[in-house]
Amino acid sequence: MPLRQILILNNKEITSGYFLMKLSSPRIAQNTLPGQFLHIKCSTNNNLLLRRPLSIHRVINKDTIEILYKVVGKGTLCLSKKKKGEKIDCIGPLGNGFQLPKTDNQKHKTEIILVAGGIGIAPLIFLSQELAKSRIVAFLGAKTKDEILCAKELKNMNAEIHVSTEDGSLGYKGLVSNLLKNKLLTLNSKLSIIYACGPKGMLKEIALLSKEHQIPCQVSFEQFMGCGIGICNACVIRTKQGYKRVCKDGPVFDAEEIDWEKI
Amino acid sequence: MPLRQILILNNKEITSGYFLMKLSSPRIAQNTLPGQFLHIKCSTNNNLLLRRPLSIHRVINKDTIEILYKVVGKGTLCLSKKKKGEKIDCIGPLGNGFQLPKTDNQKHKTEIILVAGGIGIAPLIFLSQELAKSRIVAFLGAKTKDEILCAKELKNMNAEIHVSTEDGSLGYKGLVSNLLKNKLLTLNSKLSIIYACGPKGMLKEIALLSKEHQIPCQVSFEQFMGCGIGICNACVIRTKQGYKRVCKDGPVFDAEEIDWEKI
Amino acid sequence: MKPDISVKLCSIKLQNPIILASGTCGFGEEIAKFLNLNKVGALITKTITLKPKEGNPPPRIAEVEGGIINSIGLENPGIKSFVKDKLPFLRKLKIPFFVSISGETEDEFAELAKILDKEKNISAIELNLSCPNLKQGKNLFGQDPKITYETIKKVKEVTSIPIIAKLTPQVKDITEIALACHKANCDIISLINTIPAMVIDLRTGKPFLGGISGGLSGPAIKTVALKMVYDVAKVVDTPIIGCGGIMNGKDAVEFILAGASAVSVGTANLISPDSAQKTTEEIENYLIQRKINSVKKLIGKSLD
Amino acid sequence: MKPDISVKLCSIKLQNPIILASGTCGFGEEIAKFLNLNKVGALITKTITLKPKEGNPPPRIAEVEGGIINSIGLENPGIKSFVKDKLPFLRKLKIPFFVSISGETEDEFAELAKILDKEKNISAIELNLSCPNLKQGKNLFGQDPKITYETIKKVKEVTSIPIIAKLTPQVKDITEIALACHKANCDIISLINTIPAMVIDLRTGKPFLGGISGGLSGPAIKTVALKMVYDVAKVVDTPIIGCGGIMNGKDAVEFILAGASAVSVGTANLISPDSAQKTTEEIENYLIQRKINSVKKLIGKSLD
Ligand SMILES: Cc1cc2nc3c(=O)[nH]c(=O)nc-3n(C[C@H](O)[C@H](O)[C@H](O)COP(=O)(O)OP(=O)(O)OC[C@H]3O[C@@H](n4cnc5c(N)ncnc54)[C@H](O)[C@@H]3O)c2cc1C
Ligand SMILES: Cc1cc2nc3c(=O)[nH]c(=O)nc-3n(C[C@H](O)[C@H](O)[C@H](O)COP(=O)(O)OP(=O)(O)OC[C@H]3O[C@@H](n4cnc5c(N)ncnc54)[C@H](O)[C@@H]3O)c2cc1C
Ligand SMILES: Cc1cc2nc3c(=O)[nH]c(=O)nc-3n(C[C@H](O)[C@H](O)[C@H](O)COP(=O)(O)O)c2cc1C
Ligand SMILES: Cc1cc2nc3c(=O)[nH]c(=O)nc-3n(C[C@H](O)[C@H](O)[C@H](O)COP(=O)(O)O)c2cc1C
Ligand code: FES
Ligand code: FES
Repeated sequence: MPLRQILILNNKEITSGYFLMKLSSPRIAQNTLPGQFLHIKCSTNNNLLLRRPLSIHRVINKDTIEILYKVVGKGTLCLSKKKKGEKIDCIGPLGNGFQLPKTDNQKHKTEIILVAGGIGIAPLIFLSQELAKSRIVAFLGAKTKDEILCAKELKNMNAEIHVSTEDGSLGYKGLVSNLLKNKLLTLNSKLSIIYACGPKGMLKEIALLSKEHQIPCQVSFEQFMGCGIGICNACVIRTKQGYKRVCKDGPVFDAEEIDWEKI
Repeated sequence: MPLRQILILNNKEITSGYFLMKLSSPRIAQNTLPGQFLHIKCSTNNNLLLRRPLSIHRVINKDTIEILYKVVGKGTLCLSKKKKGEKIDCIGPLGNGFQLPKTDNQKHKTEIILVAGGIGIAPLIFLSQELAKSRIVAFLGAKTKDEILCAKELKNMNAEIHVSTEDGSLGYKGLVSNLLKNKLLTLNSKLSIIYACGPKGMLKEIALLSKEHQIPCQVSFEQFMGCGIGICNACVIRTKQGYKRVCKDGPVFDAEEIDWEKI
Repeated sequence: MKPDISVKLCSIKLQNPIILASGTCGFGEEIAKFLNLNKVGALITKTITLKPKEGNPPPRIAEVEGGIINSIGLENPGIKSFVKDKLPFLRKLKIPFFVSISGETEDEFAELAKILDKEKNISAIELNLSCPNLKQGKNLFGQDPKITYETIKKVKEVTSIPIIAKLTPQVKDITEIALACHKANCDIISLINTIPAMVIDLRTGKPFLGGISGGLSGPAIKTVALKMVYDVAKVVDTPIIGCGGIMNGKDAVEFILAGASAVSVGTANLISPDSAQKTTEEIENYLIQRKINSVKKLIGKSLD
Repeated sequence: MKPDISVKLCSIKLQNPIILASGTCGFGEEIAKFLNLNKVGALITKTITLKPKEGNPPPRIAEVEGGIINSIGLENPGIKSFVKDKLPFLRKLKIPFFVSISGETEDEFAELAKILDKEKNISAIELNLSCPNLKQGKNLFGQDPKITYETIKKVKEVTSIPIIAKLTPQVKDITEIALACHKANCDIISLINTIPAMVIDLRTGKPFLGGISGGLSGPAIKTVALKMVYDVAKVVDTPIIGCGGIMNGKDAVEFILAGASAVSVGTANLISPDSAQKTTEEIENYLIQRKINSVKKLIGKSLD
């Protein structure tokens, strides 16, 4: 898999601090799975040596993909300043991605429960695209209503949407895991599957709920990375079989695999 | 003396690799002497920590000065990319500057011999401005004719001009010190004074000639600097009284002071 | 005309001076998807210990001015699994590969070397001497000339595979250690490993890394490493692998001028897994520009 | 409400934790034109020796990734001229100033201290232990715990002025040296000095600096210095002056959290002679933002 200088087609701020970047890359667009990520060199400055992992947010067509990112530090700040027409050095797609129901029939029968904490929504849109055949119930949590992203896109895909905000400015007031907890009592499908992405604390709560309700659950982790391709062992998290690499063995893991006690 | 963020009024390439930058600073324009320099922070990048010394090239009016510089490395490259309207962090004017004939009468009587090697011309234009009352004979040397700078300005000040190029593309073919040597045999004024600026090898030759002809000679040195204000002792050159600081005790020295053997 | 960029490390011939440094290319398999391994000079495996090691708690990497700090903690599957699962891939490569090992005692180093001695195709064994000697409290093997000497001696007794001593910069005087290597007939000296360093997370007020401190690598350490290579090259004629902050061909040439016969690149691999290839091309271009027909002519030239 | 940013170093009260590091503020006179010295915590003079020293041949400074390398070579006018020409200016300051000294033998350190003991207003004497001990070949004073101990002892015998030991990072184990300082009743420990480093000029293929090698300072060494401060703070309760790559308030706070009671800034002064002032303001702002009423509360907090 070669490294590529990838053309930026667009890079716009969609809400304060959140950017949507459109990239032109047939290679990536045609060879990526939901849950995979790009490892991006945000700057050539030596105080920003390492790449930054960002999920494939959407595959727009066979040439074009999108990433959705929040500016949290130097790397994402540099990225936010890139202009249309510039190129960026990306490795990827990397990582294992979510495991999807295999057959159309299974997809049809399965109820997909998406849980996104903040920017955790990023990979779940691509996932929803691939699961268009399924019934999707999406739980979107954020600090405040401005940070509830992609509700429109999900609605267009006929998803049922539940929103929570910590400040109560939209939907349920509180954590998205609590919202899910309440709803799980009423939802009642034998063929559910949970896909979750967000902060570690949230994932842990979701994992507990999934265990309690015996719903299979896949979680996508964030971890500060070195190489992104499995050579340096910088990005590990604790699983029941010891440390595993988020970049290569993940970023998506079965919730059951994770040693939640030690995280 | 406070540090100042100084406004760039203009920054243009006058010939390949040589830039003229106009700066707005009444404080500097009204308080500087020929031979003094500014110590300029060319970038905030940590691979370019140190400032770069650049001579005051011209005082245009009581608010405006110019620097003239050649792009030779990272610092001058960064500088060359600055745009009109940006500000740069400059300390200065620094250093001692050339010693001028004291009275108008002396100025009138003195024949000024300027010797510039390449970009060494930079401080000599400001010097010529101040010596407008004197007869000026300028010797300009460079590798090739495109690098002979400021001949027009000197002509406008009624200077007599002699040019040498190493490749013979203009004027005398060879080193400017050789050109001077030839001319000194014919020049014959009791009240001459030589002001020279250029590479060390050239200055040494000029110093020898001045001694031979018993003409007072002041030379302006380049040395890679740390602080530029006399605190670190990074910028020393060998004088007959031991090391002296180019930034504080110089950059202009009496040719006699220098220990030419050890340079 | 293309210049000759091949070099020799004792009896080992490398097609070019660029080696992938230990811990920054795994055991070759993953990086092979991004880099044609058969085009690099050599590869050094991640350090192997007798028993599997799980390493330090995350976060294991921090990005700092001009470098990174890692506290991987020698995570590795242990020698048994290495021989079974990792060696077969390495054996198929057309380039020399060196196996890095680390023990808790001198005897453990020898034990590891003995196991590797039975395996085919290993071009050299690199002793990672930047690890604590459990018999000597918190001292590292490579911090004491005597222990360095004895460790190498013991290893050389049990194997005829060439031995590389990889030195730690955290010493009083690197030349003392290099002389001990020389005296022990060490075949190659590799330097430097990372410099101990740490980061405090201002949001929490606590050390950022799970392992509290780690090792600094990358551009920030280049000039420190260069000085050590230069100093060592002055006192011993053992071939040197220079390492520390080499990000491009110019950096590599600096180390070669300082006395290194080859160089290893670490951090650069993490940033761009194909950086070895670019670095090699840049060395070639440097030679072409200067009309130098062989890189060997540059080795140690700054010392003349 | 403004937070309290004053700190104490043994008996010495500083109005703020920012000290100008030795060799980067001369003897105060030149920098005073750019910085109100009465607003800094303290000033440490350039290192003084018994005889005048002319220093190394130029070039004496190189700019590298994240730092600079200097090989000034302790150029200084000697103690006699210092007392006569430089002390009078320093005495007029309203802030504490520390005089840095360096000898070629332990006795020379004591001799220098004895001379300074007779002078008024010197708040502390800093022993620059990063210089070669001529009786011990090329070893530096600060590389050996015994010599460090004895040097401090001898100095303390001849003066009652508080003593600062300034340590070199070029050691096996900095805590060993710090413990020796502690045992010798050293009043304050200052660390780190520059890290030995070099640059090769690719145009000539030779070392760039006139002194061949020099000392690396600036951002590149910050995380290395921080680790040493943290390690030392764990083993001794002697007040620490943290130093190395401090360019702004955040850097300073990291050192304070790691255990430093005050910090000294070096390279930053060369770049902008008024940087101490900005750094002080940034510390103040940090405290205000976090609603911490005294900088003293941060000292060593990362060790808890
Ligand atoms: C597989 C994967 C997919 C991801 N997908 C997305 C996505 O689609 N969209 C998105 O917005 N984000 C995504 N992220 C998160 C994203 O990678 C980070 O937000 C990004 O790397 C932050 O980089 P930065 O330079 O902006 O911030 P940094 O400045 O690197 O700060 C980020 C964090 O790094 C830590 N850190 C690193 N070094 C230090 C140090 N020296 N001292 C203290 N703290 C340090 C801190 O915790 C800090 O908060 C993903 C992460 C992973 C692992
Ligand atoms: C008083 C004074 C006045 C001056 N006035 C002018 C003027 O008016 N106009 C003008 O054009 N120039 C002037 N100069 C020269 C100017 O300061 C330099 O050309 C400039 O600083 C170069 O900076 P740079 O970053 O572009 O080049 P750099 O990249 O710094 O390279 C410049 C030189 O620095 C040396 N160097 C520094 N660090 C290293 C290293 N790590 N390894 C190898 N080599 C290194 C090399 O010799 C190199 O060639 C003046 C100099 C002085 C002292
Ligand atoms: C993530 C990482 C892991 C490393 N692991 C090892 C190791 O297992 N054994 C070893 O001898 N050196 C190890 N090193 C040190 C490198 O081999 C190299 O000596 C050091 O990083 C300096 O080179 P660089 O600046 O090019 O990275 C590691 C370095 C990094 C960055
Ligand atoms: C130009 C220069 C000269 C120095 N001279 C001395 C000195 O005379 N005595 C001393 O103890 N330290 C000296 N140092 C070291 C500094 O005091 C300081 O310990 C070191 O630079 C690390 O701090 P920094 O990264 O903030 O510069 C010097 C440093 C520089 C850059
Ligand atoms: S980041 Fe290197 S192994 Fe995952
Ligand atoms: S550059 Fe610091 S004294 Fe001249």
